[in-house]
Amino acid sequence: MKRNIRDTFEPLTSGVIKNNATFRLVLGTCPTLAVTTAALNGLYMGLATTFVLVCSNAIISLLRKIIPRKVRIPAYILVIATFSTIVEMVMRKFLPDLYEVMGLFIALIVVNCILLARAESFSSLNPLLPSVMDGLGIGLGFTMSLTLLGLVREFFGAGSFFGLTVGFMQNLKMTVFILPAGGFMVYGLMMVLYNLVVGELEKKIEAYKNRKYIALTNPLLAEQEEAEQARRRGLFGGNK
Amino acid sequence: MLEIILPVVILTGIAIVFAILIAVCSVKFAVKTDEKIEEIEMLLSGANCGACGYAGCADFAKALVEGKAEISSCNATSKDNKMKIMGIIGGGEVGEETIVVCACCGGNSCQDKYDYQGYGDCASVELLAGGRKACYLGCIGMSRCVNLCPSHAIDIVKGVAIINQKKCTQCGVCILQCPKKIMKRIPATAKYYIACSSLEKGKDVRAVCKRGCIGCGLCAKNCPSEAIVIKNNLPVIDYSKCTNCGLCASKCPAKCILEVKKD
Amino acid sequence: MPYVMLLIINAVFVNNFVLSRFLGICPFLGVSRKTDTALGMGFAVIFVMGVASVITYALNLALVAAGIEYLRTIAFILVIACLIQLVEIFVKKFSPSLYSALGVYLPLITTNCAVLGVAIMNVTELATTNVLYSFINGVASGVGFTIAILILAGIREKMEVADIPERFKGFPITLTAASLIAMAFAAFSGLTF
Amino acid sequence: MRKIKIDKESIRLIVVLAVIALISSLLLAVINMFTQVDEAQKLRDAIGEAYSSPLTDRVFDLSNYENLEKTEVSDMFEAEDGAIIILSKSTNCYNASKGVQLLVIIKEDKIIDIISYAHSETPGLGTNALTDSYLNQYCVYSVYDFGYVEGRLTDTTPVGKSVPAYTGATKTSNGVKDAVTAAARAYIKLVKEA
Repeated sequence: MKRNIRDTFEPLTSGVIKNNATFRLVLGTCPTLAVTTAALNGLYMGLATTFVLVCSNAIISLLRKIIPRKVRIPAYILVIATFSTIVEMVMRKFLPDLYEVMGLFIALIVVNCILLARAESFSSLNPLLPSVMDGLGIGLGFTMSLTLLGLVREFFGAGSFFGLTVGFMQNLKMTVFILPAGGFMVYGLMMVLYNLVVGELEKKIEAYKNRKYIALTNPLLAEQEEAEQARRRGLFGGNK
Repeated sequence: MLEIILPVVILTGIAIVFAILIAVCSVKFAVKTDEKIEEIEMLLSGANCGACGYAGCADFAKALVEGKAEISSCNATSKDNKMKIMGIIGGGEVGEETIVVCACCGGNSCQDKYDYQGYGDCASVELLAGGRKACYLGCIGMSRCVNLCPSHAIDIVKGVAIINQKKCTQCGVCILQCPKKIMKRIPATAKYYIACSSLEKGKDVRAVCKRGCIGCGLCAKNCPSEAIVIKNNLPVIDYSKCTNCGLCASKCPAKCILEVKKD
Repeated sequence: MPYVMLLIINAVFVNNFVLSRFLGICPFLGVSRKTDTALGMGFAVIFVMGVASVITYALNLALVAAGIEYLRTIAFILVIACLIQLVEIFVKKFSPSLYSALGVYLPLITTNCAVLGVAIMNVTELATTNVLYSFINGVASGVGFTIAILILAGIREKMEVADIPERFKGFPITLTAASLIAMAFAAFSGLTF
Repeated sequence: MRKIKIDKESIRLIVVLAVIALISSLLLAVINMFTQVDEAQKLRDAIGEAYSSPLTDRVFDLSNYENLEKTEVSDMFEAEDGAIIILSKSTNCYNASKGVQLLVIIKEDKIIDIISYAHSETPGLGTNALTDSYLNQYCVYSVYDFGYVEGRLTDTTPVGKSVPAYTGATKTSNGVKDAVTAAARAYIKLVKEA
């Protein structure tokens, strides 16, 4: 079926909010908990993962017709591992100071479940451009949620904000947030918050879309709706 | 040169050894899955809605191949896919395409018998003297169908359920779950439907609900192709004769013959 | 013999793979809905970790001899992926019920950081000259993983009937439970060897 | 074993996996060739940065030097003004893949500077014990303040002189202490007694 423009870009937008890797699909939780001891680490990890994810999604979607079903996992893993090793080597040689900071994370990317999950569920079934878009969307969503988690854990755990120590937090800081136990807890609570905010938002949008559609099908209801709107506008002094 | 050949030999060697192992094992321990099942599963809609009475499309596909199920019991799959499936299992009839509509447009314009303050949705209200609505067959509007619809196609507007045909996959979960049984199937080609299912006389209906059908029979008289027949105070459209002219909807004083829009 | 005991205690309690090293969380959260699937998953992971430890130990000797250290990650993960594929074929053949229960999570073991983590840890930190030690360490880590996942599965089954606030249902409550278990396991971090 | 029928499917399966492995290993080998980081040069640059005076070409024979448990002294240089610069690595820390590697600069038996050269500790947790402010606490000690029983590293540093571990990063602090003790012992063994 012909993919119109909206379809190709849809994975990009849905990847960030609708099926955000960390909070909605609950994938890539190993690095999420291990790395988000500081917001900057979360950011670096997210960006590194996004890059490798986009490249591996692209290659896997190109090879999708060639790789037989039975050996698909080892093949995908080979592609992913090759990419992350290449990124590590190139960075070690040409960007030594960045490598000093991010070296540890690049090695962690290979074991990140997101890459294989997206390869298996999306890019092995779709053509090149949507897969790249999906990689980008999921990657950016992952970066956003990782930085968010890092921010919270760093603020409460180490009393600093993106590395700069925050004065009043110094005697309040609880290192439990940096430890694994705190990691799980913050991840759980943030997920509740996320579902609360995004869930309500989506319900409103869904209801609004249905409402707009229904006004078309049922003239009488549409009139009642307009009367309702006018009454409410009259009640609140009506904006311009 | 050696640093290039050595890693290549080692890694490719590992890959070949394991690939042979996997190939041998997958042949020796092949589980005899009938590939017809996979083929059919691909063709089915994959909505896994369960309206066909099976746990999901996979179970339904297995039942189809074993001849225990009929393809017509699945409404979510498109017509041409059904034809292909019939080609594979050779047999069974397709059953005509249908869409689902809510046969009530009362909602807030229908009075309540009592004010329900408790938990739950329509099913729990239904236990209390047949629901809070004065009209016995009126939509209670506590959004049981909204919560259970797998594709979020239903919305409660003004106290009555409205189905968004663009999103609806006709899986039939709402038909099963609605305690009042007022969700009904009409042929996909139909454009008009009677949005009321009350069998009371006009006087009683109007006393309780401003939008209900009073059984005046105007629609039956004005229908050019005599497709509408009044049975115990409620018009029934015979869709084989109906030409979708829309005259009945315009003539209806209570405006409860609504048009189906699929844009 | 005492070194082996210390090794086991260290792998199961002190540096438990899931609760203190943060490896293998995806299947830990995903498969722990029921204790029997969790047990099935645990045994699959123990088997894979044990076999992977031995094979990667031998592989590492070859890599070090050839002097190509950089290939270590990719070679290890290739071996583990193929092992998982074999496990998947066996499980599909011999216990379809377990296969349908594990379903999507079986391939996820491949990217399971725990399995690769054990393989790399055996080679770097343990650096033993004896393949038996790395095998024991692999199996002990698998047991540690299974214990953690069983505890969580037990709690999650209780939580099915508990009255949980609407927003907490599903993963959030599981994560909070995991956080409490991690706190309990943090008590072991004192006894190092 | 009954004859496995070699069907096209399994052949294709083997060929595809082998080809992908071939290409990726070829790619990695070639890229590795071009991105070979010259370790020695990197070390010299780090020393150049850390310590002003140029290095003499005196070579220390570390081959038969017997390292303490879980530590390794990999390089030793001598600067023109007599300072000795030692690169010592300790794997008694949280993540031993790269361990804790410190550049310890000793002049006239006193430790004057310690720089963290490489580590693989958890960022934000372990790295607190590798900051310059923490490492400088060691700079008040002389080489003889670090006790060790022959061949076995023990915490016998005289009371009052030991540096407290950084809370929340105890394992990394132990790594730092072992690395410094190893450097001190190497200094005594190879410079004083040689």
